[in-house]
Amino acid sequence: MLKVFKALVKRDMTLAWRRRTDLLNAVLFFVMVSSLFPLAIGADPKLLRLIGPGVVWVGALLSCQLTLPRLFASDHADQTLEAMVLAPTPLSVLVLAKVLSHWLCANMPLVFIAPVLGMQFGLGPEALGVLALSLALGTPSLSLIGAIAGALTLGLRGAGMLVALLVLPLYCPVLIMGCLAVEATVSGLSPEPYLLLLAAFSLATVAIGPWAIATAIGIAYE
Amino acid sequence: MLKVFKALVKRDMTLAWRRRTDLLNAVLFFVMVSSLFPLAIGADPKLLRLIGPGVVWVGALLSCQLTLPRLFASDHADQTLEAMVLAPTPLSVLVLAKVLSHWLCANMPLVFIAPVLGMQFGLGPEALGVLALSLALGTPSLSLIGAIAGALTLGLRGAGMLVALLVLPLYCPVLIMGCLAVEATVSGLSPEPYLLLLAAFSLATVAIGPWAIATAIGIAYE
Amino acid sequence: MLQVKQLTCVRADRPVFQGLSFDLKASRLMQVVGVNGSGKTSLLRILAGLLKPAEGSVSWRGMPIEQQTSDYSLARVYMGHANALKGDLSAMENLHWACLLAGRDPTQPVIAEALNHWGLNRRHHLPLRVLSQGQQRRAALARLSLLLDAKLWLLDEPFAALDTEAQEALEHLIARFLDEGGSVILTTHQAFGLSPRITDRVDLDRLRASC
Amino acid sequence: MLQVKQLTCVRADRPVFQGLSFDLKASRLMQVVGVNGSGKTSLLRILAGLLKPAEGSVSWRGMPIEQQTSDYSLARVYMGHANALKGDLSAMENLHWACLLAGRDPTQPVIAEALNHWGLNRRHHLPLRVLSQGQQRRAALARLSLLLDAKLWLLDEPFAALDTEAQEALEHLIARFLDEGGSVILTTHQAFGLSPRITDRVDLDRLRASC
Amino acid sequence: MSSATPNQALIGSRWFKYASPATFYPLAGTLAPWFAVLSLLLFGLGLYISFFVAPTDAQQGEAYRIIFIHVPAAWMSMVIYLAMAFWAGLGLAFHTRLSGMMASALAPSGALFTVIALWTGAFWGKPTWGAWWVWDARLTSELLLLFLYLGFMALQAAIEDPRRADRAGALLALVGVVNIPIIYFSVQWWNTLHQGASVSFTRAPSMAMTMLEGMMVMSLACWAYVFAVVLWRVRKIILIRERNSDWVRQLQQKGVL
Ligand code: HEM
Ligand SMILES: Nc1ncnc2c1ncn2[C@@H]1O[C@H](COP(=O)(O)OP(=O)(O)OP(=O)(O)O)[C@@H](O)[C@H]1O
Ligand SMILES: Nc1ncnc2c1ncn2[C@@H]1O[C@H](COP(=O)(O)OP(=O)(O)OP(=O)(O)O)[C@@H](O)[C@H]1O
Ligand SMILES: [Mg+2]
Ligand SMILES: [Mg+2]
Repeated sequence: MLKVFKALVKRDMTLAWRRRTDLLNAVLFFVMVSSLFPLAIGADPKLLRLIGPGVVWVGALLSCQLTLPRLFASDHADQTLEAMVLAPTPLSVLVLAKVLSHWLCANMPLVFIAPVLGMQFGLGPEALGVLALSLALGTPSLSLIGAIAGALTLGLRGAGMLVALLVLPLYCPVLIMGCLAVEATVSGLSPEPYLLLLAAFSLATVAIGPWAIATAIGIAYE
Repeated sequence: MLKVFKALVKRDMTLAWRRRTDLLNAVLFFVMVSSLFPLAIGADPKLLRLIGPGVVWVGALLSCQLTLPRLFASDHADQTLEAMVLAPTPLSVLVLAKVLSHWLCANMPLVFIAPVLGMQFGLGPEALGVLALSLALGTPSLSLIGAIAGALTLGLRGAGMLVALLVLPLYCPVLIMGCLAVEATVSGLSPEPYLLLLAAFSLATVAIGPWAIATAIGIAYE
Repeated sequence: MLQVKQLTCVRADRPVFQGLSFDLKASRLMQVVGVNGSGKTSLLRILAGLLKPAEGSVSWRGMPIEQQTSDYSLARVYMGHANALKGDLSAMENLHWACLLAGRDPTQPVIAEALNHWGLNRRHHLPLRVLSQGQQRRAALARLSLLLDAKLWLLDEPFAALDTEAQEALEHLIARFLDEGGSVILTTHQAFGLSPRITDRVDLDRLRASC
Repeated sequence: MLQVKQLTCVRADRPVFQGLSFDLKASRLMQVVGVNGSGKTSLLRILAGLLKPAEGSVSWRGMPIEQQTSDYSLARVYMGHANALKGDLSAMENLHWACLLAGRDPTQPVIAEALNHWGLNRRHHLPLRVLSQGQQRRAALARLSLLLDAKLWLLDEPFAALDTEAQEALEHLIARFLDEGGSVILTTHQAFGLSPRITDRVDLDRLRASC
Repeated sequence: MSSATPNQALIGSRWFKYASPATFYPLAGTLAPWFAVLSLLLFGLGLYISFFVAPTDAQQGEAYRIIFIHVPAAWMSMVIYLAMAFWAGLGLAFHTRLSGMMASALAPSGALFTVIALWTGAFWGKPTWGAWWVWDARLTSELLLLFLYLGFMALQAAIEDPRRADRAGALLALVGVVNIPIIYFSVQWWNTLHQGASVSFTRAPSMAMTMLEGMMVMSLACWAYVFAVVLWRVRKIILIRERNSDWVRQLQQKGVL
């Protein structure tokens, strides 16, 4: 079982590497959203510092959900997902492997890039650290929730937008906690409670997520 | 030729209608992105009024960006695009028809909804009008530029990144003009010069766009 | 009508076939044979104008196809292995649109008749994606019934996924097209009923580029 | 081994076939026949466990397949018309992964041998999307060479897109699998060389649900 | 992907008798008109109380009367989501067909009441706060609730196979219901940091007894309305889904339909 898990993580990462432009696009999208704002709003440094954490977090969130609809869609289209459904290994294990490799390829880069973007908005070093940390803690649950939506919309027309629609309200707590953590740091308070909440939320989704995703895929195939 | 043009507009609009949830979803995405920002940034009305035009414009731009890459991709995947390339009607005409119907279905609704979102950010009636007008004038060029990018990514596997980089700078003028127009109104100045510039930019892209798109598709097929 | 001279095909830097020449007259049926990967699909795509050959030329009525205006577009029909139909449109809508695009404008009853002929009687208005693989193929082929006024059909594995009844219908259609002066170039791995009418044959295995 | 009782299939509210029962023993070759749209693909998907029948049951060694744990997963191999391969992975990678997923773990040389057997000699490491349609199908079928220890193969139009050579290879493989005690259920519209070995036949046209 | 076959013992028990669409259909048919009449009566009474009996508010004048529709609608919007999730969970666990139909019948009503709560709130906000919309915690979570409803309906609309639509919707509703408290609290924390005193509910000092009565009657009216509409909608859904079944054919032959 562990063998198949590892093999699937490796396969998905190989595939991601072969199509690295897709990943780059997600990262680029993130950079783009965050850089468009100063353009759209004007360059008042105080204003930028105020909106900085929010903009970066929204960018990360949108970039996540941009890549998620395709998490299962391509496997569905070429029917390799069928092979997974029919496999002796439990589907929830396979699904966890897929989400993990997606997180590694698509979300981890955001964690590293976010501080650079935060700098554009004039955030201090401590706030930048908390920004990266909050993203690292929050994005796993974004991935898992997004994957649930992706599985529910398998094979449906217009799945991309539908996923966005299903997922955005569910993302709000993560977004709010993440922004609050950074803003607390900016205003000299401790971000700890928010970070803990983020971590707890991520753990909870890791516990429930794979089951929900496997159920959702099962629903698509029955 | 006009007959085929009309038929293609009709076909694409029929397809869009069959998938009307897609369109609704694009609109909802627009609404949600704009509602995420207050959540991320905080609810200070003064701050929100400042960033309102920018948020709505960025939302429109992202919503455009999400639907456009698929403009040709689905026709490419099921090889109906081949039939268009082989057709006696010039490809640029067919392409213009596709972009037109995309604009009618996906962007026009944004123009009508933008004022409602602007209200959430506390913009006044005049600013709301200018917001809608600037979107109406600006989105055609967003569509056409996006379609060029979509066409280029068809053939050039691995050049997606490059294309995104090429397209982004083209989007920026539209975004900046649009936001400046609204902000000018908010601060009591005339938005006219910006609106005229937007219109001019759109006209220019309408003139050049179809040819560029047809060429890009041609590249994908040779 | 169709004249091919010293055609060489290279795909992704690997040569596929070289030095192919032939001259196809009206009312001829040409079968392209060769093992998997010998370049049959590539050849048809070159003839259609969807792929550029590495060397050589393809001319239609004496003029190279890349210089043709809409003449060749109206005369040639290409059907690849994909059906080029939209899953969300009905068979009716798909056919109407495909014909418009090919420069024809058949009326509804004419299209309906073609569909009936292909055994899709009660399925004109269902979205195509709920049809079985063979039914979708039938819908794609029904286009040929409406394009009998063309001059050249390029058919890539047209018999795939068809049951015996549909296969016979296609054979009849091809025979009729030949009788009306059209030419057909097709590839297939299956035996089919028109063998006596095959007048030309290209064996790509013999032209395999040494690599 | 595989027991089917009173199976009824309904797709999108339209009945497809009803009242299908059979009992498949070891070493049997069953052909499912029927016109386009008669429900062959649907039947195979039901047997594989990818589609729920409207009524009736499918049991493997006496136990309904929806209650099976990994037993049935290891015993049954399903190949639909799509190849279930990734265009961006090489044939080698694709096969290795497919076998792992099916609960086997063949070594590289074993996989390479299977690929060679299917005539993909110098193409082990090319991304699959640059292969021709028939070569891709060969890569998909090479999986079967590695799954001879299974008990039941469900093959949906396995001969499509194959040239004569590959078709014969597949026939040999099926014969070998039958000899080793496996059972095969397949659908095809083409004539194929194993006709004398067909022991069971299901004709879906006779079970057409009145609608 | 095995899904347990419906538990025969449960289905057999009396409790589950009405889980069969065939038995529920006539029952719903008998009940719906009664609820419709009841809701009409209650609406009449409630509107009478709220417009003619309840006194004018000292601070807000007549505008406060929006409360009689606003608060019941806000309540309904939340209760209906819970009911929807309840049915959805039941359907997912026991494969009862009716549960899914109930959930899909409830969703539009829920969305409607959410929209009404938002709309009346916005209408009320203009005179009292001077703005159509502020990013208050309660308002924001109500907006997100609307998005959840819309997501549910969009998902169901996108899936053609009704069985899959039911089950996918059910899973989504359950995930949503787990999230609602989390959303609610996160929005509250978020808001307290920024907002504080600038926005607060300018509530009438003490709610007059008649106001409370009016609100209660209006709430009951909404309940009755929801029952009537949902039962009616379920009947339509049953007919569409079961149109190939024997009992629907028999009804058609008898000319009842
Ligand atoms: C779009 C704007 C608004 C929305 C979305 C909204 C939403 C809600 C919700 C969800 C509730 C139910 C809360 C609960 O029972 O826990 C509620 C109750 C209430 N709302 Fe609003 N509201 C809005 C505007 C207003 C305005 C402008 C006022 C008055 C100035 C107002 C006054 C009240 C009152 C008095 C209650 C009853 C509170 C209680 O009983 O606890 N609302 N509203
Ligand atoms: N996804 C689907 N949704 C709804 N109906 C479908 C779907 N797929 C197939 N059908 C219907 O089910 C019936 C049987 O289809 P199926 O694909 O099983 O036929 P088949 O025997 O495999 O045909 P073919 O020889 O063309 O492959 C057809 O009438 C088809 O219209
Ligand atoms: N998109 C592509 N990119 C690069 N090489 C390709 C591509 N498609 C096919 N090839 C290569 O070109 C050669 C010929 O392919 P083609 O599809 O023309 O063969 P074919 O004769 O149609 O085979 P089949 O009988 O399998 O359909 C093959 O060796 C294949 O590997
Ligand atoms: Mg080919
Ligand atoms: Mg089939």
